[in-house]
Amino acid sequence: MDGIKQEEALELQRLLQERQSLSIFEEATLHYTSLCFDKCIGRIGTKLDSSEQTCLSNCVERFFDVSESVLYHIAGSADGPNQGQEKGGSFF
Amino acid sequence: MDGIKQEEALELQRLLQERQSLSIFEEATLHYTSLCFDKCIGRIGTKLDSSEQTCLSNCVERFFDVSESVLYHIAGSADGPNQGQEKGGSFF
Amino acid sequence: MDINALTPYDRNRFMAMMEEKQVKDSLRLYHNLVERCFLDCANDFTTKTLTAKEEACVNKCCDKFLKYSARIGQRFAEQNTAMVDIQQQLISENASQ
Amino acid sequence: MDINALTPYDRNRFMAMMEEKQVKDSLRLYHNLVERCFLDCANDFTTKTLTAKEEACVNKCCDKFLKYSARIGQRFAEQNTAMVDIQQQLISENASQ
Amino acid sequence: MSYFNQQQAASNQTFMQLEHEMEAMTDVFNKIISSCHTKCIPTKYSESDLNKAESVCVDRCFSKYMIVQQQIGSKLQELSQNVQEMNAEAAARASQ
Amino acid sequence: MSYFNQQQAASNQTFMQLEHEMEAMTDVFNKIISSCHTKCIPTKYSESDLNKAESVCVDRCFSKYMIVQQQIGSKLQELSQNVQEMNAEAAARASQ
Repeated sequence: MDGIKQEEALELQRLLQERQSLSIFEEATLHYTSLCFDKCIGRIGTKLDSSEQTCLSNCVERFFDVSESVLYHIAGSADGPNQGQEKGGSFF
Repeated sequence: MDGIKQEEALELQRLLQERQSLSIFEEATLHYTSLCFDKCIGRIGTKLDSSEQTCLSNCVERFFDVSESVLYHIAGSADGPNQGQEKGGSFF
Repeated sequence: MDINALTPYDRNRFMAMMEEKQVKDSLRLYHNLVERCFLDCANDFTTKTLTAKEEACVNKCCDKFLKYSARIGQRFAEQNTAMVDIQQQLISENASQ
Repeated sequence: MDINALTPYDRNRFMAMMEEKQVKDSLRLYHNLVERCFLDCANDFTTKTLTAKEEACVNKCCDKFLKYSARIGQRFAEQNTAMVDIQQQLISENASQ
Repeated sequence: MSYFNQQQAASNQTFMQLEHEMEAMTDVFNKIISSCHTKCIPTKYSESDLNKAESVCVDRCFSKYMIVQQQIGSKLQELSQNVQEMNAEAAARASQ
Repeated sequence: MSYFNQQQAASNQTFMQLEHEMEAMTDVFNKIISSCHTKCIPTKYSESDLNKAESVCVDRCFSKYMIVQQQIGSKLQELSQNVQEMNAEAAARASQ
């Protein structure tokens, strides 16, 4: 590519990386916001009461706890519920 | 592209078109199946009873009726609820 | 973000992006409306067309959703004044050309 | 669809596609499980970790979903014997090489 | 590039059909998983296994979904044929 | 190609930031539309307009969503900083 100097190329790379990681953080914020909002807030009252606040401040970490728990559980039963699935096979 | 004769190119084009239209039909079948299944069938009983059957046979056409109704309604109120949206503008 | 940094070329790109966005948003709105009002209003299924009651429901469903959507849009614009200002500036500059 | 029409090159493509599919399916299963079991089981939010009751719920939720999913898979395979036969044939031919 | 000789073309076509079929089947599978879970599996999770009622429900739900899929497919085909017939009639009238 | 001169590079960067921002805002907007409709708009549709209770609900729902978004963003940042600190400590220990 004509006209692109070394420093410009490095700058571009840095910007792309920055944009990528911002994007992942934004994706996560978007996803957990809607998840925790739907989970923690029932009836829309005047303000966020203390139980809603508690729920919200613990929501993300409890989600990670569940993720970890599920992963551990699936990994443990890798031979069980996947009967019929041979290497490369599917059989749904 | 070397080696592609006229007839092969036409055959390829025909196949692509075929695959495209099959795909649209399949997409529609997939979408309306899940929509009508969720809509028409509540409790899972022994077999599909007559009210469920009636619902299913009319489901797709009622969906088209609603689509038409909504379209007509939106087109009619094009000046109303989009206040603030100028040409090319958004303001959400 | 300095808007004045935008070249005329990129200003046009922005306007084109906004128009494309409006088209996409309208399509999405339409599909959401149809699915929602179908699920909420179509309950009879014994007749060859929608009943008068169902038609009325669909109309109210549409109106309500559009007004609801517009209200959220207003609150959203109030929250995001920076972006709204940018949009307004670029649109008026485009119009005066 | 004549499976014997597949060249060795395309057989490999098929195997690669199946493996990729399995990876995607596993990821999707994982994400579905986490979201579902979170929504259904995590209700306390007053403690710093999941309570014992919630942990037990998550375990049962996982087991149940996996067994449910396997059952649907069985019924599905019974319905789609043609595709299952194709998969089995290609896999065993691949294994015997 | 001699890619498009007869044998390779036939092989490629078969591959693409398989790929397409697999994709379509995956979509249907996932829709069924979603719909039948709502209708058959209660969310209180008292035990790890599917009990008898749940198993029966799942099997029935699956069959019904397949029946519905076939009916919807037929209905869509019928409706699109009607549209084609109407278009053909309109074209015939227009050319008179 | 002299595309990457200073002015055009700055302009392009601004454009991409705007595009990114618009996309993010659209995503948030659509999530709010979905969540707040469930919580505020009953499905029996007795009238065309939003009544007072629904309007109040919608406004409150919107503010709450914004508050939740901010809290979640802070929490994720805090958690990722913790991970970074742990990694730095582990690296420091490993290099001793």
